[in-house]
Formats: sequence, structure tokens, C-alpha cells
Amino acid sequence: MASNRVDREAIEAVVEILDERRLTEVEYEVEGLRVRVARSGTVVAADGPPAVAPAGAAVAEAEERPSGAVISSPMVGTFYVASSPESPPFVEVGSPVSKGQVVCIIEAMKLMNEIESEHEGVVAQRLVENAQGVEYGQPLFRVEPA
Amino acid sequence: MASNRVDREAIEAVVEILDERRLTEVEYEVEGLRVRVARSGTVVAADGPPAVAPAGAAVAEAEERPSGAVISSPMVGTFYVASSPESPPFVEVGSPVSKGQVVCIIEAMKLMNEIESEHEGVVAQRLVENAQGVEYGQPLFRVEPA
Amino acid sequence: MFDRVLIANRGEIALRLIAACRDLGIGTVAVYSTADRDSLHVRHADEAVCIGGPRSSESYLNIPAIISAAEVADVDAIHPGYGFLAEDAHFAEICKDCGIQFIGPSPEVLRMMGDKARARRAAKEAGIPVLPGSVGPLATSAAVRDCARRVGFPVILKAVSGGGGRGMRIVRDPDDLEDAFHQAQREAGAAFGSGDLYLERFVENPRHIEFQVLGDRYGSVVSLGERECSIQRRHQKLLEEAPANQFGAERRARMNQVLSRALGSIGYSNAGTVEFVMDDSDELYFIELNARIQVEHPVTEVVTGVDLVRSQLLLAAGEPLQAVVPGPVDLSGHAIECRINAEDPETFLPSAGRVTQFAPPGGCGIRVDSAAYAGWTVHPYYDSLVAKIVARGTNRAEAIQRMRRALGMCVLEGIKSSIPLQLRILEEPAFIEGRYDTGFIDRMLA
Amino acid sequence: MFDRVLIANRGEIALRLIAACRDLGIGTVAVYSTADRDSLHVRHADEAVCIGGPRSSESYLNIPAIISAAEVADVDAIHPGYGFLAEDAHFAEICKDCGIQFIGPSPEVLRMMGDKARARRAAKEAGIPVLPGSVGPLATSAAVRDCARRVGFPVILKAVSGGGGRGMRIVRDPDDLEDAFHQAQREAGAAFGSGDLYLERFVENPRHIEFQVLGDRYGSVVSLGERECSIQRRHQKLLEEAPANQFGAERRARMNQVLSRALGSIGYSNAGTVEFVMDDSDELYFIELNARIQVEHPVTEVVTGVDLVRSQLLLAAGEPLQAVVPGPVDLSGHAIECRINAEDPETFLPSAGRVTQFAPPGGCGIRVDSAAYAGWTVHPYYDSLVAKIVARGTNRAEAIQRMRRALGMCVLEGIKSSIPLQLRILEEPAFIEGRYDTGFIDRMLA
Repeated sequence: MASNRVDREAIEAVVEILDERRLTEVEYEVEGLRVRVARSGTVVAADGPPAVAPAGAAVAEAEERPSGAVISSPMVGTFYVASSPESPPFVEVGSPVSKGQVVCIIEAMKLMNEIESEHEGVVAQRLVENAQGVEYGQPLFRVEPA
Repeated sequence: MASNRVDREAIEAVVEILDERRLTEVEYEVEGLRVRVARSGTVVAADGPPAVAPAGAAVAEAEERPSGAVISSPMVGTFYVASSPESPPFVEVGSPVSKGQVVCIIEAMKLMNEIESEHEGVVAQRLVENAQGVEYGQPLFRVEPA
Repeated sequence: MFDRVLIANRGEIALRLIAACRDLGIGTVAVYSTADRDSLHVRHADEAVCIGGPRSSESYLNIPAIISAAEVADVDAIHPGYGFLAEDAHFAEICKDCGIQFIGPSPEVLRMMGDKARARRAAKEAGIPVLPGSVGPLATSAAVRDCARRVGFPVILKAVSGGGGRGMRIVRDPDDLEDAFHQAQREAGAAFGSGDLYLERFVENPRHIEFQVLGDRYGSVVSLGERECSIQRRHQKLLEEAPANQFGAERRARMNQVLSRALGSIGYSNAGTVEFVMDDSDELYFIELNARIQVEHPVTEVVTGVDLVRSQLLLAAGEPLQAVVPGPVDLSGHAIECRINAEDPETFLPSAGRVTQFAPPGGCGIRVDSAAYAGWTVHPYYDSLVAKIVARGTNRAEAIQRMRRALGMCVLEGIKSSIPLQLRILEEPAFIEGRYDTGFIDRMLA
Repeated sequence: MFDRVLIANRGEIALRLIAACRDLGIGTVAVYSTADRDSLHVRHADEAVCIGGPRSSESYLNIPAIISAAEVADVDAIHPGYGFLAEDAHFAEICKDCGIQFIGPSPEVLRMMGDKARARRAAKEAGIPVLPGSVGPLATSAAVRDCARRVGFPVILKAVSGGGGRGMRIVRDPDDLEDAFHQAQREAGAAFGSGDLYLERFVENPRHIEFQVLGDRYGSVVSLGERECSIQRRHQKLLEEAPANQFGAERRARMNQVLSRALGSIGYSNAGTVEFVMDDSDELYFIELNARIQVEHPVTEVVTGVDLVRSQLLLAAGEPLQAVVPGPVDLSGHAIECRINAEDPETFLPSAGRVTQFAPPGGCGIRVDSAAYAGWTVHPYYDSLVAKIVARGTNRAEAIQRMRRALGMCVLEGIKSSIPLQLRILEEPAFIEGRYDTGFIDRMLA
């Protein structure tokens, strides 16, 4: 999602300094540009951890945490959109979902676990490929209010 | 990530001061430029150097850095208030001092080095015992305006 | 050899396992709880899978989550490290059923060693000296009385499936036996689901001596000599050394031989530690067998030159012992390990929190095993081990001197640690003379 | 034995010296520049004295400041480490005059070894093989021509008081000799105050082999075997190992014997390193003697079990060699050291700045010598050494494997480092086969 009205580089540059120098806030202003970035609680995290950041999965999660309500995986396993290769997916982008409705299956130790939506609304995005492995807490769907 | 619109040096310069003086916030503004950087106290503490603080001498200096103008030792050696045990001290608390006036002697490698005041005023405090060893940069006298 | 191994643990031992895998060119998959996102084992593994919440029951003890992670990541073996699932026969069986190699002894052996009474019987039958006591579990207070009379007081009652002092009773006076039996039964029942007890003669302040063994799948076992682990506080080891004091090569050789034969006959495979008590007449008596790699394994590695975790991987992959540990192993020099725990050195309470600065010691004769770094957090959910510092010397005096130096030059801030206590131990005349038993710490603090 | 020793250095070697003093129960006084206030050597010494500003000339090379600090702190000896004042005969003399023991050879020996031509002559007279070349300094271009004709081209002109490549010229064509001579003379004059030059046959891409020696005050010297230091970039060592490849015990024994006798006759005392070039017919020729402890001394410590810095202290205090290194020393296993420098692995430019995170590797077979920590700053004023990582193995292959693992598990952030370059070296077939010379790095990067 690139915008020609937001100078992402400029913001990134300031954030970079915030991280490198482990600051809680940086405010920068020049002719026609003003950038202010802050990180409160997570400075502790900025202090080593981003340095010592986890491998792939967790980083991705940090960066790509999607907006809106999210249905995330309650367990480690393999994600399936449908109960069987033949049957249709439980939900697709655009389908309405209600609390408690089954949205996918996660297979763990040969067990097919039906995952229910914690949210009401419309499926805005599916964040995982069919038959892909997922870890605990990994976002599966993004749900937006109908 | 480089941005031609963000003057990284300017921000870094301000951060340097923040770090060196262990501050929590610095704000700087000149014609067409404004920089503000902050770091909440805990982070600085968590930030190595203060933790890994030097032994005695340097710590002491940090804590006891006296107020007002200070005459500090330009060399390592032994501090003497007078040119010989018999002769009177160059200065005492309360005596006026002028720039360039000899205030003590520091013996280094059998050489008697006369130390001159960098400040004008009245000796408010002597911070070192006679015949005590002093290190480079160690405060010797505190001088207050007459 | 394995392509990918799942590391079913955390902290320093997870790093130790990853290192051994890297040395053998084996890929690694770390699992971690949400509390361990920023830990070094997650960083240094080739892949990392979050398996659950902070509590061990949700993550590092969560068998379905770990097995699923193993399947998703497609590993061919799992190394459990120590603690958590390391000696869980049930877990080992599930691995087997899923076609994943569990790096440790067979489920059968794990089950046997998990039952203290059976382990004791097996050891006795295999020719390992055991304390006079009951052959199997004792059902009735009558049986207990007879057994105690035969063995002689003081005696100790232990839970068959026990551990960590629960369901344990020391009885010095025959009149107390009846009550102690019933209390211990209730306690054991509550703690372990089984109230079965066994009885042994109780040795007052024994020395704790343990032997390191390695076995292959084909019945050959080698014993790599002993470790002295008598410096304990409430059954928690604080400092270990190898070789043991006043032990002697001749006796070591004899015990190594006895244990190799005995464990071979039991069909013991992979790494294990045989724990003994030593009474004041220097007799050794079998206590239990820890069917896993031990926290203190580095002291044996340092004096024998054998990489024990590497050996575990090779043996689990089916290598014969001959190929893993060729030729005779002899000890050279002396090694001491201190377990640096996050705890208050006065109150001994765990001191969880954020490590604000960590600069471990290094230099001549020092090995460090640690997952700590500046900014790392010691979580209340897990054990409080921050680092293992091992000092090697050509002799014991040099090892002690280097350990003093290393602890003195260890920068660890933000939490309290056991370092002051360990520095004190290193100054105690009894320790310096190498004459101490499990009563050492209480006497020192008295 | 000494009561208090002043550590006239900084960084990892200062910590190494403090550690050796602690092992012997000797008090330590650190000196530091204002830039090093927050450094570990200041923290771990018993006392610390600020001696001047950041620039070396104001502090670590500031003889009056260091001597004054020694007098104020009342020490009985000074250990100079390496670099800075380590081989400064003038400084050693001043120490002597002030009644402070300089831990190193006598001023006379330092002066002799500082004059490359004299050192060369002394070595030759003592029976150490030297390259064909001039006996003393060459005054006239005529003398140079005669000498070059005798020696045979290519030849190299070196400054008598030289070092670091300045005043050095390689001449392949006789016609270039005249100009090269005058240029080198000017350069040497400007750089070292003396334009004196000497000439040697030039060996194309030799191997760099050096021997570690220790001598007492009474004329006995022991040679502890060799180190292979051919992995260099612009005369900067990046990786060292011991023993050297394809060297052999028999030849080592012979060289050890030659050097013990030769240096004994020169009256060499304390620690030193004899540097040789090895040509493609495997002949060794003396280059120079480094009259100090070397950066790479740990590889020798690891394979011999001899603590070299401890030995320096004991020998300087007057202990006889027999008491310091009793019995014959034999090598066991293989050791490799990587110098982790703060530099850009592509451009090789120093990368000063703040280390935001540092978690050095540990575990089986790894020794780390470092003064770094999270929050530490690599200053532009001093050398860019961040850490020395030493891997030990029962054989070379194991040492290489462990070094790969250790570098792979070294967390170092905020600055760029040489680690990627060293990982690449460890993967080069020529390195793995142990067949390389000082041309290795250029060929690898070509």
C-alpha cells in the first residue's frame, strides 16, 4: 500500500534512529515536514530484543499484524479452509461470519479441530494458505464489521 | 533507509548530547529546523554504560561533580597545597584567585608542576587532601564569583 | 543422520542442543512460549514455532502442541533436553508412534526408571550396590515394620513415582514409623496419583556422587567416570566438580566397569546419569538413574573431552558406541561448574526480572553456557538458571582459583544472583580441602 | 611475588591481564583514557586511574602519566600487554629507574629486537636460520647493489627501525633498485627518524609461522611450539591456528630445541614470539622477534595447557622457568582463533560506534576473550578488536566445525564486524585442506 502523499522514507529514517538509539520519542521538523515517532512500553523491547529478535514467524507477525478484528489460531497445526478437499470452504472473503461460526479446521496430531470465529462481521482477508502450518496465536482471518 | 528530507546528522548530534549527559529529553530549534529526542529514565539505566559504571574514581566524580567553576587536574600525580612543607599554601578557602594564579602543585615523576587557576573568583572549596594522589581531570578546587 | 531436529526445551540447554546440531550439520526447529519470543534459542534455530502461552503446561509440557510443531516442521527427531518432557515415557511413546525419533532411552527404560522401586530392583539385579531396603512397594504397615526392622533405623520412606521430596519421610524412632507411613502415603497419592512407597536405610548427610553413561542401541554402554555433586541446598545442586575428591583412578575404573556391564544388561541406550549416595565409610549405594542429559554435564565434557550432546545425537541416529566414543576415555585436569541462578543470595527466593546488563567472564580455562543477554527477562514460569560457568584447571586448586576469578569478573545486573553464595563456598576451608558432604551448605550457613 | 600490578593497556588484553593477576592473588590498578571510563577493565581492576584524553598519545602512550599513576597507586610492576608501550625500550628503562618491574624482556633485549638489522644478526649468530641478505644496515646504493646481486632477486628493502610496511620496498628488477633504495630511505627517515635500511631475499606469498617462547632471568628458555598465522589481510592477522598444518612433531621438537638454545644465549627473558616465513620448499627463515605477549597467544594456551600471562607474571617476579613450566610440554588437540574486528566486511574499513547488543557464543570447546558488552562503544582512537573467539577440537576438523558454529551463534549488533569474512574463510576448500599461505585472502577475494 504505497502512498504518494506519505513520505514513508522520511518516517522510516526517524524510526530507524529511534530504534538504533533506543529512544522513546523523536520529533523532527523542517520546512513543510514534521515527523514525530514514539514508542512507550516497547522501548524495553527495543532494548536488545529487536536486536535479539525471533526467527521468521514471530517477526512477520510483528510487522504484518493486520488491522481490524482478527481470528487467530488457538493451537499449532495445519490450516484447512474446508472439512475435506471435496467440500466447499467454510468461509471466503466477503462472507458474513457470526460469533461461534466454524471458519476453518486446524489439524493437530491427526485430530481435525473446528475453529470458531470470536467475532461478528464480514471476512475481509484470509491470512493463511490452505494446508499451511500455523503456530500458536498466528492470525488466520481479518474480520470487519458488516 | 535514506531520506533526502531528513537530516540524520542533525538528529544524531542531538542524541549524542542526550547520551553523553544521560538526559531524558532534548529539544532543539533553529531557523527552519526543529529536533526533539527523548528517552525515558529506565531505558538509560538499562542501557549498559551506567550499569557497567567505572570503579571508584569515575563514579565518585560523576556523583560528586561540584557546582560552580572548578579547577581540575591536568595530569596524574600527587597534589600539594604548597611548594614545600614549610611554606604557606598557595590558596586557602576564602582567598581570592585570578586567572593564571598558581593554586597548587602536582608532582609527577619527581617534577613539581605549578597548577594555575583557569577561573577568576574566590576559593569556595578544596576537594583534595594535601599529598593525595589525583587522576587526570579530577576536580581540585571549586571557585565562586567574588 | 537426522536432517532436522526439534529442540523441545528453552534457555541454555536449548542453545547447547542447537550448537551440537550445528556441529553435525543438522537443521534445528525451536519451539517457544509467548514469553520466550525474544530468546536466543528462537534466534539461533533455523526455524521457530510458537507453541503456546507462558505457563509450561501450555507450551513446553504441551505434548500435542510439540508433536504438531514437529509434524508441521517435518523433523525426524526431538531432543527434550532436561526437565520438561525429558523423562516422560508417554511422550517418548507418542514420538515413536508418530515416527519421530525421541533422543533418549526407550519408553520401556524410561518407564522402568520412572518407577523408583523398579529401578532399584533392576539395579540390584544388575549388580549395582543398593541401600538395604524393601524389594518392591510396601502395601501394609506390617510389611513396613518388618522391612524397617531388617534394615535398621534410621530409615527413609519414598514415593515409588516420587521426586522433589514429596511423599518422603525420614524415620529415626520405630514408634513414629506407623504415622509416617500413612502421611507419606497420602502425600504421595495426592502428588503423584500413586500412594505406593518403598523403604531404604537412611544415610545421614551422605556425599552425592553420580556417574555419566552413554549407551548405543545394540547393548554396549560406556561409563565416563563420576561427578561430585554434594554442594546442594534443599536438593538443589549449586556447584559440581569432576573428578570427585579422594576417589582414585582404580576405584573409578572398577565402577565404570560395573556400570557398563549392568546398564548393558538392562538395555540402556543414549545418555544417562547413575546417582549414588556415599556414606562415611565411603561405600556407594545406587539411588536412581536420571535418563536424560544433566544440567552439570559440561564438567564431564571438560575432563574427558567427550561431547555428550553430540554423542546423544549420534547414538539416537543408530551409530554404534565404538564409532561415537572410540578407545578408552581418561580424565585429564579438573573441572568445576557453578550454576548461576537468579535468586536472592540471602533468602534464596527466585529473583525474576529483567537482566539490565550481562557480560559473562571469559579467558583462560573458562567455559560459559548461557542464554542470557542485556535486556533478557528471567520469567517466573521457568527455572531460574541464568548461566553455567565452568572452570578448568590442570589440578583442582587451579580450577578453584579460576572459578573465583570468573565469578568475580561476571557482570550480571538487574536481578539478584547466587554468585555471592558461590564465592563464599569457594572460600570455605572444608571446600578447599575437598572434604564435604550434602550437609556442607547448612553447616556453612548455620 | 608482586602485591600490585599496573595494567598499562585497555580492551580484552587488559581483562586477560587482570584475570591472570587475580588467579595469582595480585592486586590490579587499571589506567584509562576519558573515552574508556565505562569499560570493563576499569570495572574489574581493584583500582582505576584516569590518565588522560582519548588519543593514545594523551593516555596509553603517555609515559609520564602512566609512571605517575604507578607511583600514586604504589605498584611494584607494570604489564604493558601488546601494542602501545609493550616493546618500548625507553619505557622499560624508565620503569627500571623508578624501581618498577617492567613485565617483559630487559631494555637491552627490547632495544636489540627493535632494531631489525641487529635482531637479524643476533638470530643468525645464535644459529636461527635467516633469509640471505645484508648483515648490517646498508649505507650506500653501491652496497645495496652488491648485496642484492649476492642474494638474488626479488629482494625486499626494510627499515631498520621499521614496522607496518613503511620504508619497505619489494624490488624484482635490478634497474629499479636505485630508486627504490632512495624512496625507502626517505620514507623510513620520515616515519622512524632513521633512514637505515637492510635487505633480504623476498619470498613470494610465504607462510607465516611463529613460535611461542618463555624465558626466565637465569638464561633458560623454553619454546612451546608454533602457530600458523598465514591468514592475513594487509599484514593484519584474521585467524590463527595451532599446531601449523603439515608441520609434524619431529620438526617441532627440532625447532623448539634450536630456539631454546638460541634465545638462551641472547639472554631473552619473559614471553616472546619468533616470527618466520616459510617458503614453498618448507624452509623456515627468521623475520623478527616480537618481545611481548601476542594477540593470538590463546591458541597456544589451549593446545599446551600453559597459561602464558600467568607465566609472564611469575617469570618477571624472578621464578625459575623450571617452576613455571615444569616438565615437557606436548600439544593436544587443535585450536583456531578468530579476531572479531569492528569493520565493514566488504570495504574492510573500521566500523566504530555503539554496540547495541552482544551475546558471545559459548558451550563445548569455545573460549571467548572480550571487553565488549551491550552499550559499549568501539572508539575510533584504538584498534577495532571486539572479541577473540577460540575453538578447540580433538582434531582440526572438529575445531573448524565448532568455530563455524560459534561465529554463527555470535550476536553482535550496532556495528559491522569481520564475522562474515571469517565464516567465508572457514568454507574455503584451501583452508579446509589446510593448504594456504599469506596470499590466501587476496586469492579468495579476487
